[in-house]
Amino acid sequence: ADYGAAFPGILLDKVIPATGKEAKPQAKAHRPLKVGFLPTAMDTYYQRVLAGVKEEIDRLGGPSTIQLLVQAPKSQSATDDQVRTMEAWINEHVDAIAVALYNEGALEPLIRRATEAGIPVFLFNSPVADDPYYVSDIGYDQSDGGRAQAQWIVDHYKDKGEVKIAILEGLPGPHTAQRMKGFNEIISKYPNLKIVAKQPAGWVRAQGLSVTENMLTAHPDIDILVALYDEMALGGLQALKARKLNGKIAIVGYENMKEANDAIKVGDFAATVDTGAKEEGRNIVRAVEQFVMKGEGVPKKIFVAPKTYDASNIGTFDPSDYIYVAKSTK
Amino acid sequence: MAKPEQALKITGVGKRFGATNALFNVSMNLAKGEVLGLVGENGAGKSTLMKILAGAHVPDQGEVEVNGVHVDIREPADAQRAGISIIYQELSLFPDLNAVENIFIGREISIGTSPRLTSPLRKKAMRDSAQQILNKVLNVELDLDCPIGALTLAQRQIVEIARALNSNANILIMDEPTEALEKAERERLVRIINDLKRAGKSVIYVSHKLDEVLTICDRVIVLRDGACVADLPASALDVSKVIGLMIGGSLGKQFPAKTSPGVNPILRVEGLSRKGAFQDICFNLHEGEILGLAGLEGSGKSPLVRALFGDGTADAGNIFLKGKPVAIDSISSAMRSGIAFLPAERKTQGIFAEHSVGWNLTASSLPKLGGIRLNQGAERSWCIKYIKEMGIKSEGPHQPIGRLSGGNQQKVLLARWLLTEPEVILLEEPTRGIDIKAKADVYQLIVASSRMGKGVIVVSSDSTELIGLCHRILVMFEGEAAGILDASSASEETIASLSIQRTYEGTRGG
Amino acid sequence: MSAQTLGVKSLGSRFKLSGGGSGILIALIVLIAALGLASPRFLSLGNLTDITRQAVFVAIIAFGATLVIAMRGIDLSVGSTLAFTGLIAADLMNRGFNPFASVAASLAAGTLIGIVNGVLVAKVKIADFIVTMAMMVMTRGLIMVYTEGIPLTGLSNPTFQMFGQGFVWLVPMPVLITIVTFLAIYFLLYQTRFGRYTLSIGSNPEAARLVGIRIDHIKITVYALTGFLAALSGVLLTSRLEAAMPEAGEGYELDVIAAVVMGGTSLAGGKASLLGTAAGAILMAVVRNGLNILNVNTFWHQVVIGAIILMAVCADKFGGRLKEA
Amino acid sequence: MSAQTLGVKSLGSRFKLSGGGSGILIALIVLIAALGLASPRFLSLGNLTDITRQAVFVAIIAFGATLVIAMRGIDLSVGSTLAFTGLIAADLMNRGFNPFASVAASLAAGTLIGIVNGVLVAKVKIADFIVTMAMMVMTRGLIMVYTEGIPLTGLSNPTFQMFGQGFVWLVPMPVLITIVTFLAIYFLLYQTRFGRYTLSIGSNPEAARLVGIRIDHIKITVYALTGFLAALSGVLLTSRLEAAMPEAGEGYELDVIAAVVMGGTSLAGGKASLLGTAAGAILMAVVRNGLNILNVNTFWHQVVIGAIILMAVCADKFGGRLKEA
Ligand SMILES: Nc1ncnc2c1ncn2[C@@H]1O[C@H](COP(=O)(O)OP(=O)(O)OP(=O)(O)O)[C@@H](O)[C@H]1O
Ligand SMILES: Nc1ncnc2c1ncn2[C@@H]1O[C@H](COP(=O)(O)OP(=O)(O)OP(=O)(O)O)[C@@H](O)[C@H]1O
Ligand SMILES: [Mg+2]
Ligand SMILES: [Mg+2]
Repeated sequence: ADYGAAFPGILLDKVIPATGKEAKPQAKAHRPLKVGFLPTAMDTYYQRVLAGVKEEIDRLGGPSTIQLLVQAPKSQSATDDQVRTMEAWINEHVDAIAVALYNEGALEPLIRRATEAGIPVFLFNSPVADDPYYVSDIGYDQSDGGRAQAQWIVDHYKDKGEVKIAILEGLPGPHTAQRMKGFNEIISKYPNLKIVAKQPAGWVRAQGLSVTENMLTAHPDIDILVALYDEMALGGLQALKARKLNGKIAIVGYENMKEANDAIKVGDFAATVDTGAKEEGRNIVRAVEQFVMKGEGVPKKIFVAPKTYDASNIGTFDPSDYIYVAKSTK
Repeated sequence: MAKPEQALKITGVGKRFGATNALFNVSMNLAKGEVLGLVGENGAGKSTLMKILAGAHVPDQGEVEVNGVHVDIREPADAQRAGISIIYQELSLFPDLNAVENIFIGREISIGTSPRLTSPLRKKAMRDSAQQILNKVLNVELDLDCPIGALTLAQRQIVEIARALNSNANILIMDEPTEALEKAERERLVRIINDLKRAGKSVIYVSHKLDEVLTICDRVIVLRDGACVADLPASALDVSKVIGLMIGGSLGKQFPAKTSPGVNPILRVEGLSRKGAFQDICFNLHEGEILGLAGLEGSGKSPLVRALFGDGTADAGNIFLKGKPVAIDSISSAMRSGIAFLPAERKTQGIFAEHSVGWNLTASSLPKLGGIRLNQGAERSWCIKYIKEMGIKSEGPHQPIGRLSGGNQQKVLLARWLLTEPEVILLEEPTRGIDIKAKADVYQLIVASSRMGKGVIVVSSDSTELIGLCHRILVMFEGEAAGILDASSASEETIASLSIQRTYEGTRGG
Repeated sequence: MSAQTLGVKSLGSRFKLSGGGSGILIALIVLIAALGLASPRFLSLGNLTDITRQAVFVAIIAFGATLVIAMRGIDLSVGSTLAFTGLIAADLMNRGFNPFASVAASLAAGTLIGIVNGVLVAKVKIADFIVTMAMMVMTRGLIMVYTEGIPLTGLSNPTFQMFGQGFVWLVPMPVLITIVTFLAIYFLLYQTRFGRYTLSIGSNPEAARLVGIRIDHIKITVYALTGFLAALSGVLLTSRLEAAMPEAGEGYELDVIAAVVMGGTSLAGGKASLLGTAAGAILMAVVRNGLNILNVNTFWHQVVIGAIILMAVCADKFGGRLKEA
Repeated sequence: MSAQTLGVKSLGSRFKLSGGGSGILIALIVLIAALGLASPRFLSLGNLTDITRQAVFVAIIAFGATLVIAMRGIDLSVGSTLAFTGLIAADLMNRGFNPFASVAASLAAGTLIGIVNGVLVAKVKIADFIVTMAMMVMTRGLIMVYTEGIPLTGLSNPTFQMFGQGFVWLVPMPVLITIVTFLAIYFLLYQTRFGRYTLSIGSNPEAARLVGIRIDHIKITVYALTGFLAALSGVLLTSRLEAAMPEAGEGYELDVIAAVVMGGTSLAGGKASLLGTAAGAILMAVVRNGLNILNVNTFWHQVVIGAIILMAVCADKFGGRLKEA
């Protein structure tokens, strides 16, 4: 089947075969369909995904077509909050569940239980999806994100002699692991690109600031500051500003948050990687449409390619991609 | 003549705490069926010696033999095994547990032969024998289900005694067991001790009530500064002799001469009542007068004084200070009107143990130390002044008050309130647990302040104290003023009969 | 007659249990009734089963924490212990050990962590708050060292899955295990010396020493027991999720304490209400379940949860007073 | 002579300050020396400035927490209060209010949260642990309700940035503010009635009541003060980051308590060592700084932090004993 039509920009080389344990497609007649949306937390990123979801639902006719249930745990890692929500939704016989897994193998029994109850489960933004029950894994390959960061560095520094790189990691876990995996794959090919420091900053800005300060003390001569998330990069930027190093040390962020985007425009950031949050949201609804409304199959992975933005192409980015634009105003 | 069998033998026991040499080469023995009195000033070492026998302190040197065999007492369990049981001066009870649980703590009866931590308890058996001890032996009625934190101090003291009796130990140590007890209860304890004696058990009896000691005990040992200075049969002693041995000198007469009070009332109480506590209390307290407040536990004397201090207010009646009506609805309002209150339970209601004497002294008069910044220089000089005037034994203003003897702690607390320059001073059991010399000092201080025209109310369960110290004595019974006696004509008997009269009638009627 | 007074007595001695616990029970019933009215689905057998299954992980630990708190102690390390021990079980399973051996090892590890807590508190005499907080941080750290943040998955062994997912007739296995645990602790707490001594230490530590209670011994045992229960909870959670998550049990320490205190056990020690604790744990699960079922705006959840905790405690004070009066 | 003994006296009355505090000071010096040897850069003025700037956020709050703990209380709500008040400042700034007005409003809000804590503890008589824990959860919830998880950014007003980023000569503004705060609290605690009353309540609540101290009044004030300081910390952090983060201050409650207790203030109340608290807060920052500078493997960070907390407390016990002997 040509999935390209239904899912623009899908990377077909990422698609893997179905296991046969997934829920079967079915064209449900009743409206509205109840669809559960369960991220690992509610933050800037997931708000952007949600914006995509809402816009796509509008396209299909709005709440009268799909009633969206949104529940988010109190913190990134509160997997048992997700367990509760899943169970509640299963008891409620919702028509589909879209859930973001914080971690590998999380919720597998719940996904199985939903599937057995005839509720198709779609994953999104899940670093490692390895259980056999989910219908489709929507988002992008986290290691592609890391590759994109590395590739940008390579393109701009590969023949600049020795280049010192400091990295702000997130909390230990699959997101950090996957992104670093992709990053290292590429960087390791270039001996002149040296990672001199690699420290965790807990995904948050305050730690991005202090950890960067501390790394700069140890390595005043770094050329590039890589952060696995723009929040940490923005903290790092504060540290650089205080030292009047902004623009001198290249910051390579991740996620293309609004502030990062602006920072590129003024030259504080060198680059950031957009992982297509809003498109991810759209794809969730498209997959639901295909699978639950039209009753057609969907690819086991619906991944798009992360896009790197820097001064050269930042102008091409459409700011409306950050927000939910109600249909009427479109 | 057959030498009586040894129950306990102590040889050359010594103990120091940092600088203080609490005990020094103390030796003594105790025969089966003997009651031994142990007396001495505050800080003489009595409790320390007893705590050593109970395993609460480990001696630095010395031997202990029980029934002729050497025993090594390193922790309380060892003492229990050796058949030694103790009533601690500072009660060692569990406020959240009820009487039965307290009486059996550490000695629970459980199913199965060997007592394991996990073997099921036989609660009914324990409850029954607790009931037995309390009702038959001590003949008191207690609510066995209520956490004993809710009981009165006297009731708790009884529970502590019951626990010791329940241990069936052969050697029973009683460290100031009667400080909190009423006359009747004290007499009952005396009977119990005699029964124990007859049953061939040995008792060591520590008290500051010397007459009591002389009547109860066969033999008396006197400690001074941690050393044993006398070991004599009671028959060979009288109170003044004992005092002489205790303080190594003679004590002037215990109660200072009374001066006649002024005529105009400083405090007038009219029809003061609180439901379930006290009803329709009326009295005048004149300038320079010391008014005693007698009555059994629960007769309402304590709620009454506390009401005068704004700790729990009255629902009816009026209070006049120097003729002017005052509304006392909180402790701070009482203090503002010039009323001071010294609570009975020094440890739990009086001292800030880890803080210095100076700190404790000024606790209720900090505003005197300056508007914003506390003038700690002034604090210190006041403290030095009082330490001198009151003869407080301490290393100085900086010593943590917890390290002072009870007697000296008491003096500091008294000073705390004198420093507020009150009009009226309310004292609850002002000499509980302090030695005869410290008592005399405290009496001096009380009379001194009355001489300065202050009105003093003394609540005490010790009638001798009331008669010796006060001008008049208000006796309470079941929340009502049973009568006001003139101290000069009052006697222990008249006070006693007033405080229990209606029970006589009640029994006659019933 | 005496049998009757005995009845009265045991009520009395468990005053805090019934008294302190009563308020929370009332609150719980009211809440359940309200949710039942708000959504018919709430009272469905399926949902109630889920709620109990969700409550057990906090409940089991809270039983241990009840003893700790009754002893005037506190244990912040339970969440990390849960994750750590779950990990051990999973790891051994994946190395092909037999499920029971793996579980036993995991329980042993939990007990060991508890013993370390206990020794540092009772022997080295460091404040329990600090000891268990440091232990919480260190244990979580060790988990990261070992897993690098990646969960252990693929626990497909049906025997092992039984623990967390099995049923005995209509009763989920974890619930059954929790009930058994409850009864065991209940017995320990109210029917044995061990329980008495635990309460005594909480009520008056100095006196406990003077009457010859071996305080260190009891304290270490109580922390060990709590570590054991945290491990039990860890095993159930791992078996339930068929994976050992490095981040499992984060924030449990507070949920657990909330459950215990809501249940009427005072942080001042000396009293314990195990029944109240159970009610407290269930209440937490009920609230969260209700929020989902009623699809309450996700941003309001924390606000509601906090408010309900406060209300429950007030209700308990009130309930307590009712009894006392 | 008398001046000298006076010195002795004040030393005595502040025994815990010096005694309890001494251990941590030793630990801190040892640690700094060690890191200085491990990395020459560690002792650079720049780095020491960074460390202090990183320490202030916890330190300021810990000063308040020292009073709370000396009063035998506890406050878990400080982290959420920090985030909430930072948010208020940011929001008002973005609405175009003048920086000082915005900051004032934010400080007022923090104080208010503290007052609510205090009233619930002192008047309604709910356990402080539960009150402040519920407050922590609710406040964090309100933040989510308001921000929907998205930070408030773009605080470009230079006056506002001064608070967190400015310098006075070589001294960073936030550090200056922290020093002033320290001196103020130090004065309050050791030189005024308020401080005496606070310690008295922690030392013996019943005795405190019977010397006419208005306990409710003091308690509420102490919690209010702590709320105020949490807000101050929130303002500094927001100004430093030029953004108010919804998740700001998560886990601060434990860092703060660790700093206070490491500093030698006992959770049993009655004594306080403000100097020790400051040392404790700095120690935490030094450790994290050291981990980064030495580029210690991510996975080991927490293990090290936990271990150091334990060691610091032991050092303090030891240091304390040294003094007493
Ligand atoms: N816990 C302690 N720490 C240090 N020294 C102590 C301690 N308890 C007692 N002492 C020392 O032991 C000496 C005797 O104290 P002890 O309590 O035995 O006096 P006492 O005879 O019981 O006084 P009282 O008649 O008031 O009970 C005191 O002078 C004191 O120096
Ligand atoms: N913790 C302690 N450290 C040092 N000395 C102490 C300590 N406790 C008591 N003392 C000393 O013990 C002596 C008496 O102590 P104790 O506790 O027996 O007071 P006390 O006279 O028995 O008061 P009371 O009879 O009212 O209990 C005092 O002189 C005091 O210096
Ligand atoms: Mg004594
Ligand atoms: Mg004594």
